[in-house]
Order: sequence, then C-alpha cells, then structure tokens
Amino acid sequence: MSDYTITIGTFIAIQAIVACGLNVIVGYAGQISLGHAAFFGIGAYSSALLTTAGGLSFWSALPLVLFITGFIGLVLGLPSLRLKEDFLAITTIGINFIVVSVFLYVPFFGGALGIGGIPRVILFGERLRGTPFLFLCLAFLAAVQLASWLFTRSWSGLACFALREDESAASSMGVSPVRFKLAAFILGTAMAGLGGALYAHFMRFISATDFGFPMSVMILSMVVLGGMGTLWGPVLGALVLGMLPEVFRPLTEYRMFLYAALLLLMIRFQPGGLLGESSFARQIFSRLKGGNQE
Amino acid sequence: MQLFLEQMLNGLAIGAIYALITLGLALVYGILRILHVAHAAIYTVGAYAGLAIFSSTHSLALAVIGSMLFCAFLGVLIERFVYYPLLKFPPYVPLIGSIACLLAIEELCRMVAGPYILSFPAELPFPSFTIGGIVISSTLSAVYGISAGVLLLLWIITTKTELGLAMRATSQDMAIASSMGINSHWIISVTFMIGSAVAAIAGILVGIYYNQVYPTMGAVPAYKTLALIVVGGLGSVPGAVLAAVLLGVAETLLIGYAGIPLPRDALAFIAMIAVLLWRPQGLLGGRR
Amino acid sequence: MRGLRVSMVALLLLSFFVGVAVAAETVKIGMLAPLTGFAAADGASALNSVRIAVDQVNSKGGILGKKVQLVVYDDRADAKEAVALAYKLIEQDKISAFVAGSYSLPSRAVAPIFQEEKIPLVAAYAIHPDVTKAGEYCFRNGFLGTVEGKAAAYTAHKLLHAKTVALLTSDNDFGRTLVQGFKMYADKYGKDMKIVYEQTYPFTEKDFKPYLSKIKEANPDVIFASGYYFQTGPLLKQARELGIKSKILGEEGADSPKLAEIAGEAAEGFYIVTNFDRDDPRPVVQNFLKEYRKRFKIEPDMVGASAYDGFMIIVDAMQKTKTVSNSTAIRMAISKTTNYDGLTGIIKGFTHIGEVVKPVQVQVVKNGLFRRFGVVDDPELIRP
Amino acid sequence: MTEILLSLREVSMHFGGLKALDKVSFDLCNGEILGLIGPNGAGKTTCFNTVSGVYRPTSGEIRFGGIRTDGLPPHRMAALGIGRTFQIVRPFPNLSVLDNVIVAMGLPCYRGIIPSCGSWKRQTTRDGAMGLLSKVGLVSLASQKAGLLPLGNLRRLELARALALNPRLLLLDESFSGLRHEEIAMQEELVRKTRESGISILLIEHNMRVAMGLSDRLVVLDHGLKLAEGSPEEIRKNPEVIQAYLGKGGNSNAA
Amino acid sequence: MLLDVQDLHIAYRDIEAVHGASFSVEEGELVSIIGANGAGKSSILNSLMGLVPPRSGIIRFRGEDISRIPSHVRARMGIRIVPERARVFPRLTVRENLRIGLYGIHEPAKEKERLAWLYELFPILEERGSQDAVTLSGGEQQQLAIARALVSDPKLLLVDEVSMGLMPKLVDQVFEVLQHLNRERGLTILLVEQNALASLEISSRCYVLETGRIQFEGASGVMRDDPRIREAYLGL
Repeated sequence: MSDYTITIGTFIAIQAIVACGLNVIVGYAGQISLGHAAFFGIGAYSSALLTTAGGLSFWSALPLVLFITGFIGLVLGLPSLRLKEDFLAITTIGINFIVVSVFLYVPFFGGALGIGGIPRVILFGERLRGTPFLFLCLAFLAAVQLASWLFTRSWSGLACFALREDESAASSMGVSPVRFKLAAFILGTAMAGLGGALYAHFMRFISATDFGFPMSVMILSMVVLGGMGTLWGPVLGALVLGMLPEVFRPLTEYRMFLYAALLLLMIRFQPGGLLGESSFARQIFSRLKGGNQE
Repeated sequence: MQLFLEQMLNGLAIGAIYALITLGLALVYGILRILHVAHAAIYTVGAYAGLAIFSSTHSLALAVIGSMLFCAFLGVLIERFVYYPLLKFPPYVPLIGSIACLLAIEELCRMVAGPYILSFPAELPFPSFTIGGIVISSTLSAVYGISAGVLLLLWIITTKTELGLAMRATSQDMAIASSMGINSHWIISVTFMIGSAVAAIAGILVGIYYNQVYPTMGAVPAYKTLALIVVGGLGSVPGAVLAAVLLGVAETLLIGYAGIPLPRDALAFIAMIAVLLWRPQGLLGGRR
Repeated sequence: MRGLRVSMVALLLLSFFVGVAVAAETVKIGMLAPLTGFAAADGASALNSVRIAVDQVNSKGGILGKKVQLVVYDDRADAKEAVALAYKLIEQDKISAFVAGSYSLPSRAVAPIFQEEKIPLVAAYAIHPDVTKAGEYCFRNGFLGTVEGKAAAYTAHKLLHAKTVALLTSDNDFGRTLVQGFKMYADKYGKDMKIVYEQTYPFTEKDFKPYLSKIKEANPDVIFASGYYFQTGPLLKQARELGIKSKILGEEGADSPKLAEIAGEAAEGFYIVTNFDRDDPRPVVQNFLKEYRKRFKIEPDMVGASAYDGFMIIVDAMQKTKTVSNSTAIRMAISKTTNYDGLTGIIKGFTHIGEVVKPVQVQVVKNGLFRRFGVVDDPELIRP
Repeated sequence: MTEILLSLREVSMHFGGLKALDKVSFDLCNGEILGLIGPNGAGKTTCFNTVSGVYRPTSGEIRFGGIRTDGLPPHRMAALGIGRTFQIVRPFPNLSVLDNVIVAMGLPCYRGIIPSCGSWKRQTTRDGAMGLLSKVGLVSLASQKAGLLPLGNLRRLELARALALNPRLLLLDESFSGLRHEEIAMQEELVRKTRESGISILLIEHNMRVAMGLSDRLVVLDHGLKLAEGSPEEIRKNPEVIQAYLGKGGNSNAA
Repeated sequence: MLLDVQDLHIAYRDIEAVHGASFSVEEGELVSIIGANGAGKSSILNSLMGLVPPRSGIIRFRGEDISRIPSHVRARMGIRIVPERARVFPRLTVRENLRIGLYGIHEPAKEKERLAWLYELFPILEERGSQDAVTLSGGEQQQLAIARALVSDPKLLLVDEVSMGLMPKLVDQVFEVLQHLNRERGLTILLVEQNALASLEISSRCYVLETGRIQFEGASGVMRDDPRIREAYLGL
C-alpha cells in the first residue's frame, strides 16, 4: 500500500470514528447536532496542548482528552434538554462557530497560528507513522465500533432508542430523558474527541479552520448517507464521502462541483441513507435473498 | 458624539444589508420550516447575474430586474426539486440537501465566472448628504434607500395585498388556508420567488457596495442569517429584520466604538444563545 | 443514476490512461494549489504563472534535454487533502521537486513529508515560519511576515516620513507576524514614529468603517493596513469616503490587479510592500508580463510571480548540478543560489534555514496600475 | 379494609387563564378500578397528566402510596409503580414489538449507572417479555416492527409495556377508543385480569359502555370541576351527568 | 343530491379510523353525524374537505367525484369548513381572517353585503375587527371560524364539533345561528357533533357513527327518543 492510500485511509478511519460518535447522538438518541466538528476540535486541541505544553505522552493524555471532550459534550448537550428541532439545530451550529472562534481568538490556543510540533504517537518504543499509524486508527475504529455495539446492547442504549422513538412514552417507562440524552452526548463527543486526538497526532499541527462548520456538515452527511442509527452506516458513509473527492481528483476544477451535486442527488433520492430503511442497497439485498415482503 | 453617530450610521447600513439577506430566509422558514442555507447561494447568483447583465447592457435597472427574475426562478427550482420532496423527513435531511446546493452553486459560479473577484463598477444613483458635519455618502444613502424601499414594498405586499394575506395564512396554518381556497403549494413557490428576488437585490447591492462579486461571497451570510432568524423568533419576518439591524449596529459599536476586538462572526451566535436563554421564542416570535 | 455510474467509470478509465500516456522521459515537478474553494483565485494565478514557466523551459529544450512535466493537484487550501496529495505526488507521480503553490496551512502540513522523503520544496507565497523549519530541503521564495513587516515599517518611517501610524491588521498568521515585524523595526529604529492605533479585524471582514472612524479620530500620517486585496480594496474606498487623508500602506496580499478594480479612484496613491516590481526593466520580468497578459487577458500578480520563481529556482538548480534525480545535489544547489535573476528581483540567496534574501519592493498605484515607488534592500532588514 | 393508594386533594391546573382542573379531589383504593369520565374538554386528560407527572399541578396535592408525588417527572412516577397507556398510541415505531416491551422491563436498570450498562439481550429478559406478550396475545407478532401494527394490537402492546413495569397502579388513557367491538371485548377481558392480579386501575374512557361495565366507581368531570362521584348506577341516574353528556335538550327524557 | 359519499375508508399511516362510511346530503338539508369521541367524525369531515386523503371510497359533490382533487379546488367549488377548535389564523386580525375566506373571490359589492350581514349576525367580530384572532376568547374564535366559512357564500358548510369547549349558553347561540342559516338562507350544512341532543334538535336527519362505522340513521325527530343513541353515548 502506498503512503497516499494510507493517508487517505487514515483520514477515512479518523472521520469514521468521529462519525460513529455523531451516530450515537443523532442516530441512537435522536438528538440533532450540527456542531460535531467542535468536539472533534476540542479533542484535537486538548490532546495537542497536553502533549506539547503539558508534556504528556499521547497515551497518558488520551484519558484526559476523552474526559475533557466528554465533559464539554455534557455541558454543551444541556441545550438539547430544553430546545427542540430547529432551535437545537441552529444552536449546535452556533456552538460550532463559537468554539472555533475561541480557538482562533484566545492566545492560549495558538490563535490564528494554530498549534504545531505535536509529537507522534509512540507505541512499544516505536514512533508511529504510515501503516502502523493507520492500523492504530483502525484499531481505535474497531474499539469505537465495539463500544457502539455494546452501547446498542446495553440498557442505556435501549433507553436512548426509546427516547429517540418517543420521549413521553419512554419517560413513562422510567427512562430519564435528561440522564440518557446526556449519556449519549458524553459517549458521542468522547468518540469525537478520540478522533480529534488521532487527527492532531497524525497532522502534527492543527488550526481552528480544520474544525469549522463545513466539517460538521461533512460528518453529518457521512452519518445520514451511510444510514443513521445503523452500526455500519457511519463507516460506510465515511468511506464513500472520503473516497469520492479522490475519485473525482482527475477532474481538478470540476471535482468539488461534482461532489456537491452527487451529495445533493444522494440526499434527494436516498434520504434514508445507503444502509437505511428502503434504501437501494436494502432493496437489492432483499431481492437477492428472494424476500417477497411487498 | 460625532464618532458615535457615524458608527451608528455604519451599523445601520450593515444591519440593512443583513436584513435584506435574512428576509428571504425568514420568509421561507416561516412557510416551510426549512433552514434554507442555499439562500446564500441565490444571493451570490443574484450578484453574478446582475453583473453579467450590467456588463452587457450597462443598465442597472435591467440588471436588477433580470437578476431578480433569474433568482426567483432558481429559488423555485430548489424548492420544487430539493425541499418539497424532502419535507416529510427530519429537518436535517433538507438541511444537508440545502448545504449541498450551496456548495454546488458556489462551485458552478466559480466554473462559469472564474475564481477571481469581479468588480461591479456601477454607480448607484443616490445623492450624498452632509448633516451636522456627518457625511452620508451616496453608497450609504443607496443602502438605506434601497433597503428601506424593499422593506416597505415587502411590508405592503404582505399586509395590504391578497397574496400577502394568503402567504401569512399559509405560514400559520397550511391545511386550513388551503381549505379556504388558497393553493398553498403555489403560495410556497411565490414565497420562494419573493425571497429569492430580494436576495438578488441584496447580492447586487453588496456587490456594488463593496465593489466585489466572488463565488464564496455567500459563505458568511449563509450561517449568520440562521442565527438572525432565531434571534428574531423563528418564522417572524419583522423579528428577523429587527434582529439583523440590531446585530449590524451592535457589531459596529462593539468593534468600532467600544474598541472591543470581538470575533465578529461568532457575535451573532453568542447573541443568539443569550436570546435563547432569555426569551426562547425570539425577539418578536410568538408561542407556537 | 445509471448514466452517472457509467460516466464515473469512464472518467476513472480516462484518468488512468492519461496517467500512462505521459510516462516517457520527463522531469516531473509537483505542485499543489487551491484550484477550488475560497482560495481558488490565488490557485489559478499560481498555476497560470507556473504553466508559463514550464512552457518557457520546454521551448528552450527542457532540462538537460528532458521535457519538464508539471503535476498539479487541487488541495482546496485544506491541510488534510494536501497531506494525501503529497504522498500521491511522491509515490505515484515520482516527482523530483515540489513547488508549494498554496496557503500556509497546507504547505505547512506537507513540508515535513517532503523533508522526510528528501525532495526539495520551494514555497511560493506561504508565509508561516514552520514551512522552512521542517528541514534543509524546504525553501521559501516569499517573504517571512517579519521581514515584510520590517520593510513596511521602514517604508512608512523613511520613505513616507510618518510621525504617527495606525496598524489595522488582518487576523491571520500573516497579519500577526507582519505586525510583529513592524514593531521590531519601530522599537529599534523608529523611536520618532508613534503607533497611535492598533486593531485586528477578522478574515471575513468587509466593512471597515467602524475601524476607520476610530482611525480618523487618531488622524495618523500613515495607515498600515494589512490584508488581501478583497479586504484592502473596500478599505481604501471606505477610507476615502470617510474623508481620511492619511497615506495608506498595504502588503503583498493586496498585490493584485483586482485591487484597483475594486477600489477604483480610491486606489490611487496606495502603497504596498511586495516582491514583484512591474517596472523592472530586466527581460525576465517584461517577457513574463507580456506573455501572461497575452495568454490570460489579465494582469499578473505577486502570487503568480512568486510561484514562477519557485519553479524556476528548482529548474536553475537542476541545470547547474546537471541532475534531475539527485535530490541532495539539487538541494545543495538551491541553497547556494546567489544573485539569481528572478522574476521577483535579484535573489541574493537563501539563509541556512531556507528563507529567501532579496529586496522588498515598494509599489504605488498610479492610474490603476502598480508602479515602482522604491526598494528596501538594507541587508539589516531583509535578512530574516 | 381497603387502603387508599392514590389521593388527589384540591388539585388545580391552570393554563394561562384557562382552568383545566379546578380543585379536584378524589381517592383511589387498592385493587379498585376507578373510571374518570366526562365530556370532551372536561379536564380528564389534564387530570391524568398531573397524576402521571407530565404536568406539575398549579396547586393541590397528589399522594401515591402515601408519598407526595405532585411535581415528580414521569420517569420517577414509573419507578414508584405507576404504569400508563396513551390516548393516541405511542409505540416505539422502529423497535420490534418485543423490544417495545423490553424497554419497560429495564425499569430497575435505568436508575443506576452500572446496571444501565448491562445488556438487555438476555434470555431471561426475553422470556419475561414474551410472557407478557403471550398474556396480551401478541406472541406471533413479537419480531414485527411496532410501527406497522394496527391500532388494536398497539393498544394491547401498550398494556403489555405498562405491565412490564410491575406497576401498582395502571393508568389507562382511552385505551379502548378506535377499537372494533371484538377488540374492545378482548381488551376488557385483559383489564379485568390485570385487576385480578392485584393492580389498581385508573381509566379515562369515552366509551360509556366500557367505563360503566369495568369501573367499580366513577368520577365525572365537567369543565374542570368534579361533577359527581359514585357507582355506575348512581352516575347513570345523575341528571347533571346526563345533561353534561347529551346537552341541554336531554333533561326531559332522563331515564 | 349535493353530497354523496360511498364506502369511505380513512387511515392514518396503518391505522384505519373510518371503515366504510356511506351517507348523503341533499341540497338545503341540515344533516348531523353524531357519535362519541374517537368514532371518526372529524376524520370524515376532514377528508370531505380534502385535508386527509381517503384510503378508498368515492366522494361526489354535485355529481362529480372530488375524492382526489386538492383541498383548495374543493373550496373554490363551494365547500367550506368550520374546523374543530376553530383554527382561526392566530396572528391575522379578525378582519384579515374574514378576508381569507374571500380569497380568490372578486365581487366587491357582494362582499360588502355579506360582511355587513355577518357583522349583524356576530356583532362582536366587527367590534374586534382589528385585533389579532389569537386574542379572542374561545367562543369568539368559534364565531369567527363560522363567519370565515360563510363569507364566501358556500354551497355546503361542514361544521366540526362546534360546541366543543364552549359555554352552554354559547352553544345554544351557535346552534341557533346554524339553524337560522339553514332555514332562512337555505344553506346546506353537514354537522359533526358530540353534543347529540342539541344537534338532533336542529338537524333534519342524522347518522350515528360508532367506532368508524355508521351504525344507523334516521330523521332527527324520531332519533331523539331512540334508546340506541343513549346506548351509544352512555353505554346503557
């Protein structure tokens, strides 16, 4: 495998991790979040600061990073308890813009210059780059997928599904909306934080613009297109949307247009996601199985 | 004191421009409950179309009219092709569609008109004033004049005409409105046409005011206006206009007068969150 | 959907064949530029100029008899894409050298990669110090913010005889380092020049009246307004509208034919510090100007000129060392460049960290065009 | 002697100027089926919602099993032993029928962090849920998506869900409305059996045949006020109740 | 026959609310459909107006099958509805609400006359003309909803639970108005009501709906003493 493929693969793996985090919030718990990149950024910045200014190693910083992003996710998840639908959607966009501004305007975060000199991840005395780092990301992705899977099997996960489906019915069944929505926010944002930490140590310098609203939209598109609330949907979405720009690469100036147009067509004709209900994939699959439900 | 007044005037101009852009978004939100981010793309197209017509005919009036028509058409196209079929899905689905539209149109503008910033060398036929030592330049008075004119016209349309009445009724209760003989899908399209035509005016005005037209000129308004319609009270058009003007003044005074170096683009969202905590229905929004 | 799929496959096949068809005896030089997205205008300038350079080299028989092939990809000014593309250039295209034709963010991300692979890199106009700090294979033909800042301060102090200045700074990495440089000069040499106003503005700013109204009160002799042409353009217009009489000085970001178009009348008498002198009589400059205007029907700018030089410095080094593959030798040759006759002036050489040493040009707008106003070549100031 | 399980004392609920409930008091004894009836807009659903914790009453006091509960959120009420169904059925449409019931079986696990991390995909949980489904006759549909079920089945699913909470009190909100005759009979049978298993029931019902047939006692609300309280026979003969229901023209023909 | 409905089925998602209702209304009649809550009365009215698509069945208005045409076309054909809970446009003024009723009708002279007549019928509406409808009391909103439907001079008026949430005195008033419109003006009215006796008093014929099916029908005068009504309501 060439380093080019490895690099693309690494980004896809990292974005898949972040998308899985968003899937917990949006897909499992049914809360709209359009500012997920903010947590991706918080993870990256906290890991960067802890390992540069703080002098910690990646591994000792990681639990702190997860704690910090999870905690901030908890705080910023509070609006979801009071706001509904569009208000919540716009508020989460706002949170994204504000977090980016904080990175950009508070000198502690390096301001417009960003943070550089982030050390590589060291594992068993090896400084990871290239393929080993990709495998590290894939291992973390596997861990995140495992965590997602375990979550869907846990009572907490079931409580979140119930809240997503019908909040009043769920609470009449003893499910506390506050507790489980926030639990989903903590888990989802911590996953984004993990993705952020990996990103910081892969790029080895970060700046606020990497975590802006367009990134949030990209992650949400991955989740929606892949199939919201499914285990593999976000990964598939990350794979498709991560590879498309590269597939279109030969088109130089026209590729972003094609990418956007394709995204539009996909959301228009496949709004339930590629793995979602009534998707082409599902229909073809059930036809192949000889299923005759209709 | 003079500085303060000058800053107020600047702030009002910025606010007026925000108001023109936000207007269409608030109209559309009011009727379809959709976050129409692609509105900013229509605004960009409006500036380009206006510039193209202006360069070939050298008539500003033609440019404005032509651009308004073109944008109205584009707006309806987006409504019919993207939003209407996605209405039954959760709001983030049309939102993603809308953002994809914004991106695609931005790229299309760049492919057609080139990546360079184009200048819009039109003269706005407005006078300049000097009142008490304060100069109101012709561009400034043009911004005031045009936005006041557009707002007035829109106010007349929505409050004094049967069409406006139908628009307001449809946004309040679509089913009952249609049971009163109002073709609500047509009214939705008309709303998109009006909002998009106003966006075209805003695009041309901004193009001339800053003398630049470029593919990503909609990027900042696209999201700032979202905050504005929340501050104004989702779906309330007067509220959105008020919020836009207030934000323009607040930004200017905070940055220029008080000298507080604030991240300007985050200010709208900070204001939004403050408003949501204090008055969750927005400045002029009613309970729903 | 079906038609779309078919055309996608066709595109893939096409790109594959294009890739194969040009595998003959060529020297490949890579470049990344933002061809789409918000920075597309600069990407286009850089690419246009380098294309002229490629044709000029090839029309003279190429390098050591081999044709030069430019491999360019669009990075959207995005660091993530740039990193992947850097590997693509290195592995799939097997380039011998690299011109960083993009912004700081992506250039800074790819510099360590080329350093590790020992492929010479010349940054055209990226200004972040980290680009050259990546190692000895990384060079920069543009000015560091501090150098240009010092030159700007010198211009204000010595050439425009300012006693009071206002600093209005674009809030990005470049703007910040410019101000740093400006103050370094002012602290050391400019005790008689007072900074009466200082403010940063966000990148997306279009309306400068709030700042200008304050500046008008302070009434400085010179306003040093950093920022891109799409920022300084409206700024000039608004300043004159407000009746500000102060001289206004900008930097290379404002070096674009679009500036005068945007600012119109108000652009007259606007000074900039930059690295491209249109009135330079040397043939390299005048030929380039002629060719560029003919081909692209537009005035060239500093971004393009700098990318042209970045490319030509590499070609020059290859020709001097008579190798297109020995990257160590090429690197050495670049680092030993002295008094190279470049489009952006006589390049005196590179410092040991790879920063260019060349005079800073001061231009002024006359009748809508940038004309020569002066040169800052005090080695104290231009040596980073 | 029967003890009082639920008691409302002067409970009022105001929305702006509207008095949806005005000082309503009544008691529900252990093992009793109490019907809450009244014409449209009488305040039945509001009353129900104050009991189940959806609303915090404007004034007054609600006690359940001796504990003061007004103002507690619904999930706390569930934990105290109150199960409910909904007038407009609220299944979890994208979950299977079985999983719908399992959600309610998690009640003991939702309160602590550690238990809530446990898995719900256990055979014992499944068996328990299947047991409840067989009680209401939905076993054959266990793997169907709840959203695809017809109303009659959904009403029984809601009952099974409420029973899965192991409640002491069951609140049935018009759980017969929209059903066909044979479904109503089946549902009535289920409610009776439920009571026999020792669960007290408070029901809102529009279908008077059902309300009168099932309830031990009835409370009649009209315009937010308690109009009458008593056995079905007493209520049936109460002229005020008849007028409230049939409108003004009905007083001459009170049967 | 003005309105003729055959085997109407209405479903929300997969839940059928009306299973095969058939009924008809002659020109000039005042017909009521009565039944306890949840019987499907409102669903029927809404599907007549075109607000809820029927799953199957035929709706004929003046002989034409209108079951598939959109609501606003039906409105222009002369069907108007007084919806359940009035549903006036809250942020339009009373006068504007009435003007919505006139949407698409451009006969200024007739409009004036009808408005004058409606103001005579509901004086409070003239008094409150410039207030937002949301500020009206429940009874006033109900009057406004009736006036809004009447202002266009409809051929068929659908009235949905007009007595709900009204004070008994107001209920009488409203029913009096409906009776007056029918008797004096010859307006055809289809009334859906829970308040059985009041609606039987003013209507000429009546259908009794129970759990999505029409159980029986008859002349109102006879029905008033029919024990089956009492049974349907009180479960005797």
